[in-house]
Amino acid sequence: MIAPPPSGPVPYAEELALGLLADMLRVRRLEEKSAELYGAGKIRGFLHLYVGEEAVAAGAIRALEPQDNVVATYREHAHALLRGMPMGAIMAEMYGKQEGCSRGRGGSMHLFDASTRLYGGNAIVGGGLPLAAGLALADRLRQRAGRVTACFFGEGAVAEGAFHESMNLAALWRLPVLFCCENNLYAMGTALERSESQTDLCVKAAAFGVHAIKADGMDVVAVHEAAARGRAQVAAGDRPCFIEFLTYRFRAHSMFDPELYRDKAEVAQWKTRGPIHTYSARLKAQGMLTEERFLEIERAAQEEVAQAVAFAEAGTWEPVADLARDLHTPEGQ
Amino acid sequence: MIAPPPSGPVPYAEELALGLLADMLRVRRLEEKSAELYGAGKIRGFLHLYVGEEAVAAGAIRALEPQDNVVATYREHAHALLRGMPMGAIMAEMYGKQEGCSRGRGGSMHLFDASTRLYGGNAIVGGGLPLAAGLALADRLRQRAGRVTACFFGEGAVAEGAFHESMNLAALWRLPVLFCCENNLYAMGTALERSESQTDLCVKAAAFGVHAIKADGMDVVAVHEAAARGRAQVAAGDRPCFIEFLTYRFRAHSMFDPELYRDKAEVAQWKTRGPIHTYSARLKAQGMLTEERFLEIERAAQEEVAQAVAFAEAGTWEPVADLARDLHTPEGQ
Amino acid sequence: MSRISYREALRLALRDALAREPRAFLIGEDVGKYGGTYAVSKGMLDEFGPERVRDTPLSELGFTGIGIGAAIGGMRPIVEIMTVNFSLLALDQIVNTAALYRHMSGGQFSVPLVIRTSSGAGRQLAAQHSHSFEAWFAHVPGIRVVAAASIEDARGMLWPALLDPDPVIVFEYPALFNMEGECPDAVAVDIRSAKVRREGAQVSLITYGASLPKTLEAAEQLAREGIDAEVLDLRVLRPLDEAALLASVRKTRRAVVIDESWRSGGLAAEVMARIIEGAFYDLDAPPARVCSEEVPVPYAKHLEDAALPQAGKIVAAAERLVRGAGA
Amino acid sequence: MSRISYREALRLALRDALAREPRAFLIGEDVGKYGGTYAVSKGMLDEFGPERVRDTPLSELGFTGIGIGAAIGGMRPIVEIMTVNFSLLALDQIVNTAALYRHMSGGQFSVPLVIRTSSGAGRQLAAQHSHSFEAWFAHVPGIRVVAAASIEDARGMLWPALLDPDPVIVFEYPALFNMEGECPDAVAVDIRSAKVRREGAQVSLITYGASLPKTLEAAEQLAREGIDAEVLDLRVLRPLDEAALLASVRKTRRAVVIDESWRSGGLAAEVMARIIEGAFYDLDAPPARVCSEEVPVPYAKHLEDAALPQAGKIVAAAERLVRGAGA
Ligand SMILES: Cc1ncc(C[n+]2csc(CCOP(=O)(O)OP(=O)(O)O)c2C)c(N)n1
Ligand SMILES: Cc1ncc(C[n+]2csc(CCOP(=O)(O)OP(=O)(O)O)c2C)c(N)n1
Ligand SMILES: [Mg+2]
Ligand SMILES: [Mg+2]
Repeated sequence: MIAPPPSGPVPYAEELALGLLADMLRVRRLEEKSAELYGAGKIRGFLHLYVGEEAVAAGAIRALEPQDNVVATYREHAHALLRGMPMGAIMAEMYGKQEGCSRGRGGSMHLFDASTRLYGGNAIVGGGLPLAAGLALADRLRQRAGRVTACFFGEGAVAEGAFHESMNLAALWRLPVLFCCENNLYAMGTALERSESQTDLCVKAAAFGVHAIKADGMDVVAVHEAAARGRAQVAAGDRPCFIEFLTYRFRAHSMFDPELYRDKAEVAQWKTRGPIHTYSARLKAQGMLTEERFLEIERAAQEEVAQAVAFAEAGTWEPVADLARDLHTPEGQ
Repeated sequence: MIAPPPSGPVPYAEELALGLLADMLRVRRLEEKSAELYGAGKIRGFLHLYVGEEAVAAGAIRALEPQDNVVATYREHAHALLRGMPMGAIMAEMYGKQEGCSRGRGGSMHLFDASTRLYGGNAIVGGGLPLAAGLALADRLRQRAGRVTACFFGEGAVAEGAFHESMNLAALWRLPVLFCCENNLYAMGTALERSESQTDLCVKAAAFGVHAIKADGMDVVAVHEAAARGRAQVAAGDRPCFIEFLTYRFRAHSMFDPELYRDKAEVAQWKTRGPIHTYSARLKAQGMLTEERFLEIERAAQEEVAQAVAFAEAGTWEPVADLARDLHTPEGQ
Repeated sequence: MSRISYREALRLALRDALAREPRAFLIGEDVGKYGGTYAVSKGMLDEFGPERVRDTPLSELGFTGIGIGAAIGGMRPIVEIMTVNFSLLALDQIVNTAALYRHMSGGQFSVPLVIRTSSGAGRQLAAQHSHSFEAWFAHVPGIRVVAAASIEDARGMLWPALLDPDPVIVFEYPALFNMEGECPDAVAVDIRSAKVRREGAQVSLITYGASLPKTLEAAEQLAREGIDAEVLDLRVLRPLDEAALLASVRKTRRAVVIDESWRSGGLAAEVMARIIEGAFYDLDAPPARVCSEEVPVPYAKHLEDAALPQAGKIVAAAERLVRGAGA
Repeated sequence: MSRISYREALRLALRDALAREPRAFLIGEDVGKYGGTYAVSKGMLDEFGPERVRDTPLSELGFTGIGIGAAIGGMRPIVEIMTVNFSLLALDQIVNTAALYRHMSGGQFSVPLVIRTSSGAGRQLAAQHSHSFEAWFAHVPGIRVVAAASIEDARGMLWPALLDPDPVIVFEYPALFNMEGECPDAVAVDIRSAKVRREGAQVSLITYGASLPKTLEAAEQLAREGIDAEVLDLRVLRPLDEAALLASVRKTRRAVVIDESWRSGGLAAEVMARIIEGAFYDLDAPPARVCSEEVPVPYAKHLEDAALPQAGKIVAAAERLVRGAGA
């Protein structure tokens, strides 16, 4: 039994309202192109797509400030893009070109960007949680008030000891971390109820004395509201906050996943709650979006993707002689 | 503000009532002698005493059945003794003699006894938790209904990822584990409120969907009642149970601890709740114990200790040639 | 004898183990409903049920420890740690409980545990997913470590590992999963000994795991150049089959050790030390190592290729030894 | 120059670091109120306050990861992992985040982190508390590993470690804590190089950490027997100071490597391999290893002594090499 599709008027002015739509569309088109390029052998390794979950990154990242830190997982193209990384740098990274954000060393799972304070991309489930708490501790110690570290992770990570230790430490030391749990109900093929004795993750988080918020992760408005509220609480300096975004991935876990663990019907049902079409329907219903405008946004996204691919194609390979470069920090840096 | 000393009539028949007293006294005398022998250089390495906490092991272990498994920590002399291991085998182990339960390889922190189903002694904080869940899983899979695995651990272990993972797995798979948290308020020098954002450990446990019981760990009756209730619930086959025994250690963490982290006054206050004198006072008040009988029990404990020391003194050293013995299981075993 | 893939060989071995040993069960992330990350356990949930093919949450420390406890409790668990990269999270339980338990308890308890895990790079999975930590496990007394580099071993190592009363860690290699070859029908692999995969007289190429095919390829290439190389597959990484190792080196008087782990402190270092201790006076030249470069394994294909041992480098090292560029 | 203990030297180094570098803070279990497990940080909570001397719950993975994050965030954390035994719980963060981060991000971020931990056996703490895992850390590219075997190093290694922009792991040795000796007032230890602790001509005794005093003792004994041994303290375990290593061996033409870790795959194996690769033709005899026996370290004193390297065994190994019992 899934909830009905998100509905009702979007309570934002046009810029934000359409900005959120554009964000989701840009992510969707990027992901679709990535899948295509994976098929073509241009992208290799592991590739985890965010299709279906766009509302989470779109709504949450718009609630952050430029000075905030972002920590993400291996399913982080959206976070990188919406945080402001050029799509070309993402695409080039997935191509393994040195124009990629991580010089082609990281690929899809390791997007990093110092300039937008994106601290990766992490292929170890739960691995980013202590890192986020540490960034927050540095901010606390250096008295950088008003900076929040947003840490995105899947609901699968909640079972890891790293979650428990990080939540406790962040709560105990009142660190400015916004824990953003992307609960898409599955960790690879493992459904939430087969991984947690307590499936209400807010109950788990609340047991650390942390404020816990549940939000419909298919509704970009609900996400944005929850994230803004959560961020404000954290920035107020009191303690960390945990948000569970209920979402769903429409595609396989990665490009290798035969999806034996869930019904096509279940996926179809969740697609009725798809974050992009339900949101644009709402915007249209309230007269904030015309079909023409929609197509314009769509075309812009496609154009951006095409340029990103062109950028990646034109990119160059890091010389093999540079293999050990950046293993250590050069003197004087 | 600590609670007043345990009081009121002891609701047990004489055998159990005095048995509990004898158990606590035996532990106390063993611990005191161990401290003395440590000073004399007969016992070496790390030595963690249970003085002050006797009611927990005494009350809880009497609630177990012979078929149950016990997993403990490095502060486990009491558990070994009360589970039925001869005191001589414990003492010889601490002497490093081959007559010790672990042939002198383990010392104070690694008491093992297959015959009483004592699965150690573990010097890694939290290390016994997954082990206990695994023993319980084996029982479940081999359909050994009615066997419970009691796992003792300090409140310090609650912060470890191992606690979180083990609790979740045990609850998720409904394993017959009785989690016995010995909350003596300190993990070495770290007070509970400096290690947990949520200091009510029952709230933490309950968040796993596990039944959680809080008991006065200085009151052997309260401990025994809680443990019996917890064990019965677990044995009923439904799910694990968590009990928090509120207790206090009267001595230093180990023989190296200068105890800079707590006041003498605090210790003195807790001593007013000492499990042995408050309990014997109650027994005397209700006419179940005479001073004469008390001295008899006391003498028996002292005699047992003296014999254990004699046994250890008379023990022999494992030949150096046997160093690699038991590294692997011999063929056909 | 039939032609199967390495993956299929692993699958057959696992199915067999579960069918023959009622106390055996498979436990790990996505071994059941997902069908196994590498499809090795596909179909087994249906065949054996959820008690014997047990999906776990993401809790490497926890479920590995549970496997250890279940082994002590009388079961024969097969713990699958999806990849060796994640085994770091479980290392405390493996070292401090599984490996020490029997000795430290004075022989009271055995831990009949099998851990299967997959290792190695070569699929552009980048730094965090391309580790080779065989050497770390092989350092720890109390456990046996084996590495399946062939279809025969993929098929035949699990059963003897399961019969072992003490912990055994079986390394499997995704880089080899699609390799096909002949597999004998009845396989009884001896998990106590190394195996000569190609006889030769002039240089011993010593390796294990995913580097075996590359090493065999190098041997072919060397043969075309008139150099007769022997290829020794270590197979047992702990305890090393020192006799086989020394026998080969004494015969050829030259050795190249090929190891996908980082050079410093990788398994190759131990092999070098054993050769030196046991066959110093038999050597015509110092043994050489071909290992991974000492950098995190990069994603980009050309960089990853450059970071790992390759047939070309093995050939070059062997040539240097045989043709003798001196010291 | 003043006479102090190794413990006091560590204490002075730590106090100094916190006083001189405002971004530095100490974080770990019981570093504050308890006064440090080994009293190294005693009094520092009062002096520097709870933000700079931060007690943590028992959460090795968590607080090590937090140290890493804080380093990336601009601080200079000194993470104390009470003993190397517990570092296994934190290994994932150390390897998969700290060590890889800079390379994997294409050089965007550095991790100026110091981890201090204590290592080794010899105090009858039994199997779980007597580990030596220096070799494991020394295997990982992206980190520097140093071992303080002398009072001078205990006093002088922390500051340069703190200045290093990349992760440094400092090993300290409880077995040496009560050792006393002269300590120069101004100590600037070079954490890039090994150090000859005793000059000698006939055999190189190569070691690190808690085995150094035993090795020096062995050298004395050998001197009395007329054997002139050189003692090389490796000090930097990653990257190894290969030049110093080879220089010593080329001079003496014989080497014994002494290492408290288990023999197979311990640091000594790597040292053996380097010697063989770099100085094969300079050797008069095969280098030898004196390591711990390959068993969990037992509690009983006589068994523990038997399990560890001792001066007697070092002397015997050196004698065999010099007097030559052949291969
Ligand atoms: C520590 C660790 N264990 C296992 C894996 C393999 N793995 C990669 S993604 C994944 C599922 C994670 O699920 P979740 O956290 O819910 O994130 P999602 O993929 O659904 O976004 C698993 C098991 C890993 N990368 N790291
Ligand atoms: C994983 C690990 N970290 C640190 C230690 C060092 N240590 C030993 S006992 C202890 C305190 C444990 O406190 P608690 O769990 O409350 O048990 P208690 O000693 O109070 O009985 C610590 C930090 C350890 N043994 N294992
Ligand atoms: Mg998920
Ligand atoms: Mg405690």
